[in-house]
Amino acid sequence: MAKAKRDDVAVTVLDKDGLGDFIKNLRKSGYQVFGPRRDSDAVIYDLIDGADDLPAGWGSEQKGGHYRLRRRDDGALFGYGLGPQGWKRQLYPPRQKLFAATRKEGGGFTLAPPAPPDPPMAFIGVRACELAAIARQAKVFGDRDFADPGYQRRLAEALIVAVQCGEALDTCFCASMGTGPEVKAGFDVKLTELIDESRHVFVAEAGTPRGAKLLKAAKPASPADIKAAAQVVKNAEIQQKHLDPAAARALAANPEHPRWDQVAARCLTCGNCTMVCPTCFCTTVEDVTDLKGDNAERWRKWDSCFTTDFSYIHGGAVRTEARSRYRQWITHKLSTWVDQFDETGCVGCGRCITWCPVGIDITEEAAAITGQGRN
Amino acid sequence: MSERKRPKLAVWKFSSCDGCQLTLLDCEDELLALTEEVRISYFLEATRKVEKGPYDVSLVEGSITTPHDIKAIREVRKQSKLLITIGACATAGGIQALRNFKNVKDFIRTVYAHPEYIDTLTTSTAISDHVPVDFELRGCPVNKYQMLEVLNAALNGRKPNIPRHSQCIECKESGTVCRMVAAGTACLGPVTQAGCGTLCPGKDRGCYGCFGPMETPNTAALAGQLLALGQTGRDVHRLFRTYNANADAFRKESDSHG
Amino acid sequence: MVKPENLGRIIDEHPFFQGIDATLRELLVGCAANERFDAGQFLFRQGQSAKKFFLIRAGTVAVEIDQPGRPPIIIETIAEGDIAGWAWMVEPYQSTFDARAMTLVRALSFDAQCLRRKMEADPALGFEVMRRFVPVMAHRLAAARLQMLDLYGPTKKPKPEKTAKPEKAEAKSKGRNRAADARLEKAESKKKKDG
Amino acid sequence: MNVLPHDPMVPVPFRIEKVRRDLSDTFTMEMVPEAGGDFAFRPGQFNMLYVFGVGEVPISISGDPADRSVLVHTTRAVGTVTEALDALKPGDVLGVRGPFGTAWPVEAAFGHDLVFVAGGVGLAPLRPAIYQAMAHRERFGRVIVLYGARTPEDILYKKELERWRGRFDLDVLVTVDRATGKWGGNVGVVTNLVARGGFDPLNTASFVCGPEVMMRYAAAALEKKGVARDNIWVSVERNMKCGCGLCGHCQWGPHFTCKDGPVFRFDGIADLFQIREL
Amino acid sequence: MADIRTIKVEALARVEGEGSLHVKIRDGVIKELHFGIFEPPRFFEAFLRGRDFREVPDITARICGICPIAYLMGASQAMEDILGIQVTKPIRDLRRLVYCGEWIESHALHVYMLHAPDFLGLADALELAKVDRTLVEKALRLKKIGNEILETIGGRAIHPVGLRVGGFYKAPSKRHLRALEENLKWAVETSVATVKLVGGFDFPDIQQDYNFMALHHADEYAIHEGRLITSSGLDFPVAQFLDHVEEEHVPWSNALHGKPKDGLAHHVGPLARYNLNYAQLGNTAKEAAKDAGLSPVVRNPFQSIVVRAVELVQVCEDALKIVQNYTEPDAPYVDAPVKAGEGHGCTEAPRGICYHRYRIHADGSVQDARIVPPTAQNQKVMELDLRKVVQANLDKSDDEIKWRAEQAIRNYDPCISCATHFLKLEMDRG
Repeated sequence: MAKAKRDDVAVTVLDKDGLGDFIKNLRKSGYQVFGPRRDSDAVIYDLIDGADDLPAGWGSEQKGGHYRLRRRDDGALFGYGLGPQGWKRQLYPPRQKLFAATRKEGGGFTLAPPAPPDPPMAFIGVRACELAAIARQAKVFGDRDFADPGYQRRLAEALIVAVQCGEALDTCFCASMGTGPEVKAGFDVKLTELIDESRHVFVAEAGTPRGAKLLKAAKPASPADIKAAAQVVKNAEIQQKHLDPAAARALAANPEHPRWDQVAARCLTCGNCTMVCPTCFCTTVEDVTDLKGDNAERWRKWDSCFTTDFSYIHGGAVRTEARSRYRQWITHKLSTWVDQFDETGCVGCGRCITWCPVGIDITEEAAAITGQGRN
Repeated sequence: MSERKRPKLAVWKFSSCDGCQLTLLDCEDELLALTEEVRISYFLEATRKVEKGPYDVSLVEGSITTPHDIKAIREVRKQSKLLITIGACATAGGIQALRNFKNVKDFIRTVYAHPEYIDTLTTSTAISDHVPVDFELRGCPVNKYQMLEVLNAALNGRKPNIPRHSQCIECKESGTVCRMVAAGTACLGPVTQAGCGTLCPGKDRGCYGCFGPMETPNTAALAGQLLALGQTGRDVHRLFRTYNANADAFRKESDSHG
Repeated sequence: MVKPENLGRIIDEHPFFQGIDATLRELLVGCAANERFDAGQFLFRQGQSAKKFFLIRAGTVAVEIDQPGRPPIIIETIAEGDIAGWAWMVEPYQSTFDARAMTLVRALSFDAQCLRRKMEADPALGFEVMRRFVPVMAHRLAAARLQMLDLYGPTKKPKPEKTAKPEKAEAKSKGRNRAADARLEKAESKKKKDG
Repeated sequence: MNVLPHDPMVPVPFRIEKVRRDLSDTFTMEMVPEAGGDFAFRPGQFNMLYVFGVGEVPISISGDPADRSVLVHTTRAVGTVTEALDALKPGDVLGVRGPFGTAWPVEAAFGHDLVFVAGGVGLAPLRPAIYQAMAHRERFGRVIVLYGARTPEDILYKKELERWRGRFDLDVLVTVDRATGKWGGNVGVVTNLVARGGFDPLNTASFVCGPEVMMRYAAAALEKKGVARDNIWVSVERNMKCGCGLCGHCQWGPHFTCKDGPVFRFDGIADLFQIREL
Repeated sequence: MADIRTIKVEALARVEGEGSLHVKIRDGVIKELHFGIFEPPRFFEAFLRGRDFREVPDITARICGICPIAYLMGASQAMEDILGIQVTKPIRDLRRLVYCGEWIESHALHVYMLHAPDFLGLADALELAKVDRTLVEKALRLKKIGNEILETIGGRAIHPVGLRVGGFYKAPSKRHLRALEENLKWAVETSVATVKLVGGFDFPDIQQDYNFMALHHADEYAIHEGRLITSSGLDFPVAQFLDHVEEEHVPWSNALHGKPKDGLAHHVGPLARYNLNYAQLGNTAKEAAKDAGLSPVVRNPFQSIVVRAVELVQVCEDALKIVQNYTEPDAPYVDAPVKAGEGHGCTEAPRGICYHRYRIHADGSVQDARIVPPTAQNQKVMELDLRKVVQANLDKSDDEIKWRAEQAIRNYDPCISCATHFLKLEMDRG
């Protein structure tokens, strides 16, 4: 029996043009709109002008150390799987100016805050695992004693349009990590792409008043639409990879496992996994000056625990060996992150598997070290 | 402008293509400002004016390939407070170090007229193989921003921001899609030091390693992956044997794919 | 000389012999004597036959090595509660260091020969003494190693950029190119002469 | 959304009032906020000190926590930034972010014997705690400072140690690795002093600061003496870029050394000390 | 007593690479004159053997940091010659554009920073900057525009990475090229002004009867393709280069002297191109030349600085046209299956023709390589010029003669690093 819905959880249906108008409206309201767009070899998250920039009919094949774009025959706009890098690029850019300092006449210096913030951003196509990643980083950058005001502001202003996955990649394990595939919270609007012989539409549900306002003019969804949308995500629950987050906590208790040496023999210590990981948050700082030395700036840059500089204390690096650097990364991600933030640092997006040039698989390594039987 | 004491800069050349010292002249926007901060005391490519040492900073381009070079670099070292090598020749022997892997006499058996006019060594080696070096700037050629950064840091007494990590990190920072993963392209990025500005992957080609080995290069693991991607042993051998062929890690890896 | 019963009390109070069996204690007392050293006096000297070991009751003892033409090097100082001298246990029973009283030192000395004889005759005593001595030696060894570590950090800065590379360069040069360079120079000078 | 906090990554200018050379490579600076005002901190905490254009380093605060009018830092020049700090003179300005990190639990040790074990410049981060303890001297049993340095020339705060040694209510034992000159004191590692110190191990709190190896052995010596792990505190050093848990560099097992430390209770981290390259 | 003067320039300044000059004068007569190149040999042709043909352009680029395009492109074209590849028009346009970039960069550098100070009696461009900072800033901007073209297409200015056999790894987008347009408009104006400026310099009155050799193309001022012609009347395809030019080894130089078999020392570079291809110059360049008082025939080597400036006008304008009319190619490069064979490539480096010949095996590995760079070919005429210049200035002080002689060498913008690479010479007594 159909019940009358409450106004603030309006579920609507947009067709492709409707989605185009939706994006156009966002741009009109002053948002920089980021969404999936096909670059030469991948679907990346970038500025988009409209729905035409979305990667219609592109899918991807992903496995360890392997990503290929594939044509889809259904023309889906959101059928590309996951982009190479998540939304931390936008929310926590690779380079951020922390301050500029200028020498004063007669000694001392003045500090100027960084440039005024950019316009707010809107993200189109945020997956469930990515929403989880954003929440994880938000906690790192604001949950405890010191917050990063830049991150907090960008996130507070960002308008998030989530998209439900209709299928899983071979590298996905969000179901294990409890972060997906269903989009449950943290969005302004949630889209589910429905494609069949007769139509290509998007069921759009508002998650916030801001989202509801954007959907005000849209056509309400029928109960059948809602049912179909709920069904879409079921297909994505079938996943190849598994990781037991509870068991993985034992990683920290196994610092001398022989597997560390085995993985170190394969690991390039290139840092790709940390760079593509949507929750990895480590940064370093760079001090720069002009030639005269009268003006100085300090920049914050993404960093990786795979570099030797990362653990440098005077005299030398603490983690000189590949084994200890890999161990630091995976142990922090799956084990000590829980000690720090009461949840795991892994959201199961599988990017570290795809973009590792030699295809090292976090789920396999965790299982091998914590003795979970799978290998 | 008052003639306050500016540090003296010298630029020296050994066996090379001149590209790295040209990089200094390619700093079009910064060159004049730079000369206000340093006094160019020896830089033959740019000026016939020559000032005597000692020099505060010496930039050294090129590799050691003749007996005369050995004497000359020692003299340069003696005259220089800070000796910075610029480029793959000076830090690893350069492309001309390919002779190190061959019997040079084989090169010569070919027709040429008067070998007795020429004085050369059988090897091309890095400056640091002969004298202590304070800082090595990588690249074939060096990146001009890195060159300015090193000079700037030397002038301002700070540590230069020159990362020693992989090129991959730079690719990811710039948002460049990984060629190796997304297109199966052979790429030395994971074992190569960052700093070029993501040139080759940005041009849809694999990194060919002109910045030399990164801090802890696992070349064996990368070579394994390259073979898995369909490269032959000879390809892998050649890939590691170019502008930094004589850098330890690359030399060893190329040797094991003879 | 202090009377044996007093020595027994001193032994009881000294941490080194804490909890020792009464019979064994009596055996020990038989080899013990109370001694006193003024500042500057030696408890034992390097190279001499190790006739005794000491339980320091008060004062400070410097364990040191003499060096000709320069002041002696103090390896460590030992004080109240510590043991001085273990060479009596190890053949050829010769002291390896000097032990010099830095202050007035009161100590209980044990006659090595007497003790060794009793230890051989009474394995229980032998074991008991060894059991107490080995940790002391182990601790002393560990402390000596720590001391060698330069634990509190170097006074001179370890210039990371500057020294790391030249060291490598030096090493490399010595190994390969420096030698090659020298050969070349030789060849060159020869060539000059020839020419 | 709540009000966004002040950006912890932006330093505050402080003017140097006084610089004193402690050792050939170690110096103590006193500084005040350029804009005026106080600086409050707890003993054991550190600041990130920024030298214009050169960079930033974490340095423990070494002054008296009761005196909020001046900020005191003792630094050893071992790298680019600390050397640049060394080159600063009275009147120069540097940037300060902080205070960051956990503190020596001086008040929690009330009613106990209090044993400070310091090695090298590790005495600097302990000094505020010693000041605080002496300000509440009556609340403790015995208060003992055990200090080890490389040579007599490397003894930090020499005059102050002499002064303390002259007090009846404070025991100061100093040892050096290598005796030089007219040194007539102890020779040997600082851990040897632990065995000698006359304190009640069952009722002692101990604060240990120095190089990590020294702390490991000092803690072992304290334990051997009978001090329980949960009565020992150590101060740990790791690479730090932000000082406030945002940059990730200082992670040590489950801890952010900058905000869960630098002062850790030994029972919580004893196992981590045993893991190589952690 | 005989009056013996020895004039030595131990290390030439403001040229690329390392060269020296040795003149011995006895009783007012030049007894010996050697322009030596002591840049050590680097054995490029030797170690190219066995490399994959695709690697050759990048490797040979390392011969010279100032004109890497001459090597990248010459080598690529030689390989294309073997494989039978014809590049498409958009690729050809991009090639000419990137070469224009190299010319702009190299010519601006030479005209303002290396050569002009000679005419102004200054040691270098930095002294010039003290006299006229704006001028040097303009020169640097001009140079930078050349580099920007190289960077846009090739990734970086020195040893660009974007070029390959068959074309490019990735073609730049229209938007990227358009971004160069405004600067190039400025560059055309500035280079016209440059012609005017350097046309006003004082030139020693020396006329030489050179045998010029240059690439020639009927429809354009030849840069990256054409036939070879000489003022002595030869006209032949690049494949016949070695039939007409041979190399000679002299004791005072690490570089081979290239010399035509017909016996006339040939001269390559701006003067040769200008004299042989004047008809192909655009109107702007022709007018600029005319305004500066240049006739269509220039035989004074010191006026090469003006000719270089005229060429700057030409390439800035050419570059601007290409940028304005660019269409993105469907594919950035043309591919073809590997086969064994021999191929030739020849382009006009900023300082003259640079010739390549390769033979490759069926598996694509190099069997044999031969490269003849411009400076090697000019060594002979440089010595002829020097004799004349020194003879004409014998009454001057040694320093003055030295300066004049250096200037005469700089007329050629010698690229000495290039000049030595091809020696396959024995190291002495191993």
